[in-house]
Amino acid sequence: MNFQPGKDTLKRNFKTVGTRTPRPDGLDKITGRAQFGADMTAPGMLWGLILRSPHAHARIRKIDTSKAEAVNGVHAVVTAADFGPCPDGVLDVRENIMAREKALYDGHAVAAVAATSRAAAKQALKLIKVDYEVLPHVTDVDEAMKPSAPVINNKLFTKGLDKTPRKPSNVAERFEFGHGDVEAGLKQADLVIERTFKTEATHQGYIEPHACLASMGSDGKGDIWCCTQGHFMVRQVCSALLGMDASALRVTASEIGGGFGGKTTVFIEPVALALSLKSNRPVKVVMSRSEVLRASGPTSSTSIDIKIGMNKDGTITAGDATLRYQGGAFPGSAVPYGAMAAFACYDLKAVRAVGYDVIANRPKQAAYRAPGAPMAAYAVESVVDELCKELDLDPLDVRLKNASSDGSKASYGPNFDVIGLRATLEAARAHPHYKAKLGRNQGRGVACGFWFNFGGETSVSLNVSADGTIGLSVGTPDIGGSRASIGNMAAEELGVPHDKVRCIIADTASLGYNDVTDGSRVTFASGLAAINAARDAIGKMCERAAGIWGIPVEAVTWEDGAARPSSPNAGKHEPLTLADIAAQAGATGGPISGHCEINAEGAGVSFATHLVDTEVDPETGYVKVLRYTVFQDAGKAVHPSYVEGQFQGGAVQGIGWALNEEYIYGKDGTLQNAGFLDYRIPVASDLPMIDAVIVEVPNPGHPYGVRGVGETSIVPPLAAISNSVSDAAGVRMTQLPMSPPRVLKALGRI
Amino acid sequence: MQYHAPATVKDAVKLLAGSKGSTQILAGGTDLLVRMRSGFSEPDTIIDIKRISPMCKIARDGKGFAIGAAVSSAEMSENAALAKAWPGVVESAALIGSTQVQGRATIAGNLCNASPAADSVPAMVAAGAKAVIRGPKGKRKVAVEKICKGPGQTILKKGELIEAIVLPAKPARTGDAYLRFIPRTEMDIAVAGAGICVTLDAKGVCTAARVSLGAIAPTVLLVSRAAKALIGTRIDDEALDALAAACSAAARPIDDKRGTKEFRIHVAGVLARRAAIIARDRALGKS
Amino acid sequence: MFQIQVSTSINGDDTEFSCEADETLLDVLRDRLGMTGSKEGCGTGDCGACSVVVDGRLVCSCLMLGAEAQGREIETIEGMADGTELHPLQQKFLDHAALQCGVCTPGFLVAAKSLLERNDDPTEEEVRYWLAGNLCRCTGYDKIVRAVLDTAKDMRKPAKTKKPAAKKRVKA
Amino acid sequence: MVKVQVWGSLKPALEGADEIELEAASIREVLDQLSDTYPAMKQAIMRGVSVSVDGRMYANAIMVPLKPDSEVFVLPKLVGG
Repeated sequence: MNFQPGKDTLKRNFKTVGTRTPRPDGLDKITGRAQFGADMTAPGMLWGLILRSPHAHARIRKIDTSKAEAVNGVHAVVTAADFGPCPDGVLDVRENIMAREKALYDGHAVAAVAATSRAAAKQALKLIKVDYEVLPHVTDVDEAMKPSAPVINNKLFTKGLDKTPRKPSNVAERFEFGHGDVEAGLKQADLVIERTFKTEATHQGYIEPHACLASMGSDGKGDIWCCTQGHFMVRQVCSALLGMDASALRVTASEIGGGFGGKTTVFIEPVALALSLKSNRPVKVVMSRSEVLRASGPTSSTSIDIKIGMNKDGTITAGDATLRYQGGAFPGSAVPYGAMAAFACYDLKAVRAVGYDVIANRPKQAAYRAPGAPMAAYAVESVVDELCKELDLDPLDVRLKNASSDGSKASYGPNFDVIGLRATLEAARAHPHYKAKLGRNQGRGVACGFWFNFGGETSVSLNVSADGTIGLSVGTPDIGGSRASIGNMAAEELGVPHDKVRCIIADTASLGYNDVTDGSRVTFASGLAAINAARDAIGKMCERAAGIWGIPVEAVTWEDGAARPSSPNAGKHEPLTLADIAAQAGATGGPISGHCEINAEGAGVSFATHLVDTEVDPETGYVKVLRYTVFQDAGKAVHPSYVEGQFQGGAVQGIGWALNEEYIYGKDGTLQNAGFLDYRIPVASDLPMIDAVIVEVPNPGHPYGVRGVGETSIVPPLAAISNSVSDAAGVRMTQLPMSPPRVLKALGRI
Repeated sequence: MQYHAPATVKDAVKLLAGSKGSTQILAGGTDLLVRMRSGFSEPDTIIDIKRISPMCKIARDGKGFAIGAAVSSAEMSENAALAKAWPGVVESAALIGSTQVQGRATIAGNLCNASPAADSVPAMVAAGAKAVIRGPKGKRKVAVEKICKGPGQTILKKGELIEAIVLPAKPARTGDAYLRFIPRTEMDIAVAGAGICVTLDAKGVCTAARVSLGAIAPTVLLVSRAAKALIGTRIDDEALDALAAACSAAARPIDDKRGTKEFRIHVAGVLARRAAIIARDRALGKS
Repeated sequence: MFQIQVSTSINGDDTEFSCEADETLLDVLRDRLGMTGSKEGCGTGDCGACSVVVDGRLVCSCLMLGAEAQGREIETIEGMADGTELHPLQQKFLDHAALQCGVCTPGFLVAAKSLLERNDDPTEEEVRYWLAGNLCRCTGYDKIVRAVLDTAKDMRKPAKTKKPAAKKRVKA
Repeated sequence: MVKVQVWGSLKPALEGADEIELEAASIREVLDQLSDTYPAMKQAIMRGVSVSVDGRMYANAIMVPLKPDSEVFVLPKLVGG
């Protein structure tokens, strides 16, 4: 019964899908009843606190915890010594959650305590004596790549080169993508522009700090309650780190106060579990905002060279990019995705993108909404914009001329399926925003963006209750309203009103494995699985109806929420509604439920075009965002309000990245702005309304045509705003954030 | 830690003078609680002055105003007479933090916190405000610009607290204004700030001026050279250029996470110029 | 350490608690009284997720000591709905999809209610500036601002049945 | 024959070939043959790869059936936010 991409036809007429229904978790969230990570308590609970390195790079000679252990109320102290051998796949996680031989960045955890009160835990932290040997550090990506840079990991030899080097360095790996003869392509061009760009690291900035409550019994069974984008991932990683059976650990995902990729890994959960194991008491650990910024995962900071050739008619002849991403103290920056996404919007004969994954004394980067892509798009779209300006060409026309389209070869290799880039460009060109007049010191910017979108491992269970209502259990934490959209897809398929379906996030013991909520996959993959589960249940209900009527199941169809004879030949039978069948479920064969366990495939890539107007104050360098319009392909907007919400939220995160957000490190390698005061995310008064235009080019890989929408929206804004500011200021901006001092400097005023 | 909430200024002074270890006055608490949380400040005693009723009031002081040390910036904004007389001071207080912070934050606390970037301080200095200090030896009035010695340091002696900020009666044809620069529209600490107060004669010529700059030196500065650029002029473009130049020349800022030295120097002049126009127009009754 | 005994009123209920001198009102609400609707996003007054109203004044409960609550009247998100009847703002937040993750939502609702009690006809700019101390990372604020403006419009409709300004009973 | 390409930095692992052709009925068969024939590919595949088949991406699926003329592209393992 599962949907077969390419074989089954796509549904285009909907009753519930496409409507703006109230969300199932709404009431709890507007009344304060919703329980987030830090809101859970347990009897006998202890408070856990983590001691963090004040140094960017230091050898840990010795940790003396004896005085901390002696504090009244302290029940456990753990260090790296409490985390034993573990599988290779989680080695870096183990090093990151608790420093072993070296502290690798300011904020790196070195010890943790659990005590009966926060005050006692705080007192104990102060009494832990760590003997550090401070080492030279490096935080800038270009500096880290220099041969003279301090080597952070002497076992790191650059991969991806023709020959593995003999000397260790901070360059973990080289990646290359592309096709065609780039040099020849550049030679053909009427104009070639080459520029270097830099972007600073930004943080996902979710408002809810990481929080968890772990409880481990002496029988080896444990429970974790935490805010995460993937509780199955938490189970896997924590059980591996503590040498437990995976099924002995049950993880329940709390309501999650934002993630944006930052909660796709673990930081405090294994520590809380280790503290609980040692103290034999439940332990709650909640990060402070400063800990979130210093020690969870921000993005990479980057340094990027772009060279693009264009003919006078706007044809791009070749594109070449070298991307250097610093991903913190461990390998694994998002540079391959940046390199793959850099030119994805263009159908090019010759293209090359080379990426370097670089380590530095900063927190290990984590995914942030389309990881790696915004910075690459920023650099490429800036040069395309400059070429358009130099050749006096319209930036939307040029993009339409070169746009990737159905079947064209993507810059990262494969050929595209059905895609919606052109549709977004055409929508932008037809929109009144594009023709609106600009005033003095004002400018307009255009940019496009792309993200892959994922499917992945997904498990859904749909239970038909005796009263004809539906319990729908999914395993992908809801970070933006996905319970509403998934529930609505199940309701659509079953033909019942949306409010008869209650969608919940089940714990790891109650449902099969699910990949994390990432890659814009949830509405696509959990939605697909929910549709399949509904079809599974429908099949069973049709069997029951066939039994009741005494006809073959092939002669029964499901329509409008009821089983019906498929043709007059099947006999005259009154339709049996879902509620009718559910009421008789016990007597006709037992409970009815539908399941789907899949590795969801067929996620459709997503493109967007953003238009933005800004005004630059030439005396202060202050940039005001005047007007912003997002055009993005959603395939099919299941819940338009939350699709718009994703567009708007991504655009505004991009505005923050472009204008004011940055990790500022001092000369000593410590983070200078570890708080919301100086890590400046946009506030309400900084912004205009964000117009969201939903474009729908159905994804052939989903029964309703759904594409993921969460991530693409953050890809174009960096470039769109930079192009707009460059237009307003009359000077090309090449560094993010475009903070007022940088703008003023670019204007030559200081 | 001990918490006291005395009912009279006398009791507060007594507690303050008699306390052992470190003691902090709690007015709005919007700085103190942040410092306590980060571990920067670990007081042994906290004296909450919000139960002292005279300190929670804005009183007319002759033709001027006495703003109790526990009066929040929101209460200042809601006082029509004060807002009419000293709009620059009231607006500067209304720039401190968020609506939530303004519901608690006080200008006396802003002053005692002794940050060079305190928003209300340049405005108070420009307006010629004085701090009423109470201590074991009685009362003294000190000009606001003399209170801070350096970042985090004031001239207050053991046992002393600020009871109120006194704003003088506003002379005729006088206007004040305060502008600051922040990278966002709200919620930031000033990268640079300028408070200006000017008095004009009947012909619109400036007869008196006070110019104060924030966040460009270890303490808020009163820049007499910048004031001189305005006095005797109609605060025209030429005078404004001279004012901006004098302000930039007086600035001796540092590079930090909030802005560069060169940026602060430049923007101090820009802000002074813009604030002077508002102050002039207010003095002329234009706004 | 001696704990301080505090008598206060929370959402109209007389409430007594004891706390340490350095405990914030937010810690007391969440950890001692089990009222976890107010959230800690920063602990430094920069995000507004802990917004409550004290004697009619909107404040961050992370920037106020629990001890300071003595004799005050405190309103939190838990008291915003009247039984099962939602405050109009709560309903509009649902209608406009003005929340995604929802962790900032209690703070926004408390802050927006405080605005509408002072100004029943705010401009978009006034809404944005009043709410500048409430950070939201999911929505880009668009739908939140629309929900507040739409609530104000609806609340003005019934023949000026304007709510009285919040009660002020400062007991100093 | 199924056409197989790999991302740029893995090209040396194919020992100079821009594109190779294989008889394979599933992604698993492609990956197995690549691992067996090219030692450098084996390492990359062990670390995790994503595979595109006729323009559709598969992050962690090996049982996907291939058509005789399918185009397969091997890419680094993808993560999202």
